[in-house]
Amino acid sequence: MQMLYFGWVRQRIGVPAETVAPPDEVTDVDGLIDWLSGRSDAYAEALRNRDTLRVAVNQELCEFDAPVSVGDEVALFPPMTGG
Amino acid sequence: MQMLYFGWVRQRIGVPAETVAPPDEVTDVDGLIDWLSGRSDAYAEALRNRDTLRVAVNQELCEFDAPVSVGDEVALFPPMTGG
Amino acid sequence: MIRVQEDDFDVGAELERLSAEAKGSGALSCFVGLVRDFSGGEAVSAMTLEHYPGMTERQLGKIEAEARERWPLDAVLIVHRYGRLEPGERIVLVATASAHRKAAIDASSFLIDWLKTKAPFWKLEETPEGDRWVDADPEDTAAEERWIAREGKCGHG
Amino acid sequence: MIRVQEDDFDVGAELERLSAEAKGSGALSCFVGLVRDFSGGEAVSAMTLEHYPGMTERQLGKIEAEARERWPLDAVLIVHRYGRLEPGERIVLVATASAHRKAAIDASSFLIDWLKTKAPFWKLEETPEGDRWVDADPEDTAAEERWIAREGKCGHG
Repeated sequence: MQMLYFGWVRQRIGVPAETVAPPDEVTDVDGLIDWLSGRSDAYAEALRNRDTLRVAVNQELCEFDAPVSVGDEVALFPPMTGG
Repeated sequence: MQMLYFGWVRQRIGVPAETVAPPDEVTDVDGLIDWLSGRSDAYAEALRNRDTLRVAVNQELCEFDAPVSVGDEVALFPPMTGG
Repeated sequence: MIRVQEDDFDVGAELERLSAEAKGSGALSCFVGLVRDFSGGEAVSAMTLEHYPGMTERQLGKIEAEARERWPLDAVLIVHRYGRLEPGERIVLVATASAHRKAAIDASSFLIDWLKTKAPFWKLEETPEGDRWVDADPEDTAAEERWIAREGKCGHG
Repeated sequence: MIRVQEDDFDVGAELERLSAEAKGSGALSCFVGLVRDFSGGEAVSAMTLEHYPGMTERQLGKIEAEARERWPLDAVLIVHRYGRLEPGERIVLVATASAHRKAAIDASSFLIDWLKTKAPFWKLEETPEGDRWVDADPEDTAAEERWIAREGKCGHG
């Protein structure tokens, strides 16, 4: 699974992108975030507050209950500030 | 008194500007239009319908009851179509 | 700033000047009106704009002042052409600069609406059926009235 | 048309192309967003825009499509920059062409509002107090919600 991070999420996690292989129990974004948060304090800190997190799966915005699977591109980032 | 005409008012009257000397009884725009309308069929035709006429006295838009006097610049024209 | 001229204008250069004048503004909004090649179902080959020199400048100045009173603008520009113009040619430019994007956009929308009914221009169109004067559009008067109703209520928008 | 680029753009040339593409349109509306030298009470010496390549183009394409569905537009342009920009530099251009001035103006207002909350960009400001991320503005979300509420009701406006 290809992870991408932007904005302060990227900054706190420390890398802009990485390939991860979550266990089979991880089937949605919520589960993915929980699993990532267990990896280190940096992840836990970056992903703690879901109110300020946004998610895209395969470049489409989605909710935390969206399914994820091997081969997906999942991006986590703060609310967008375009324009 | 300096008269100016624009748009189809100018076209119907046939001149863009003229100096006129109305009699003393003419004290407002209404009276002025009545007096001008008596000069010829072209004036009468051009000034017949006050709903489609607009007036400026000394380059300020005003109503038909606005006073006019010697030395004023009075313009008669159709509704404006700027922009 | 207002300008009434027969010559064309360069939109990019005008906006460049506007943003130089309004250093620190985050938002520029602009509107350009062009001669259409069709109007009321008929082909238009040219349009001649007649105006009232002197009064035009006064009216544009008042329209600018009204916009500055209603919104926090760092710069305002109105350029209006007169004379004979062909389809595709620029007629008018309004542009505003503000720290706030909504103020800039609302103000330029206001400016073009008010020009329609308050700037002493008259338009003669050349069509295959002959020349004809463009009538005032009741929708323009309705737009003007909406702005009058909003007066004092718009604040920094 | 949409473009995402690091380089600056020439507003005059972009509008020229837009009006050439939209022959016969009577109205061009445009908005330019610039880097401000002040934000939240602090001097800003530069801003770096980070974006999500791929998704950005998709989102801008959807925003353009939504505008075209809501208004009768002859042409639409969105140009958005990324990278490090200094105060006064252009960040974004939206421009629309239509036969109707209200459609052109409302659509460009819509485009810039929707970019604020739907385009995957993040802004890092450099200030004397250090770098800081620009937070999403609740007013931008409110503006987005107003457009959602208007959906289907705006017609030719």
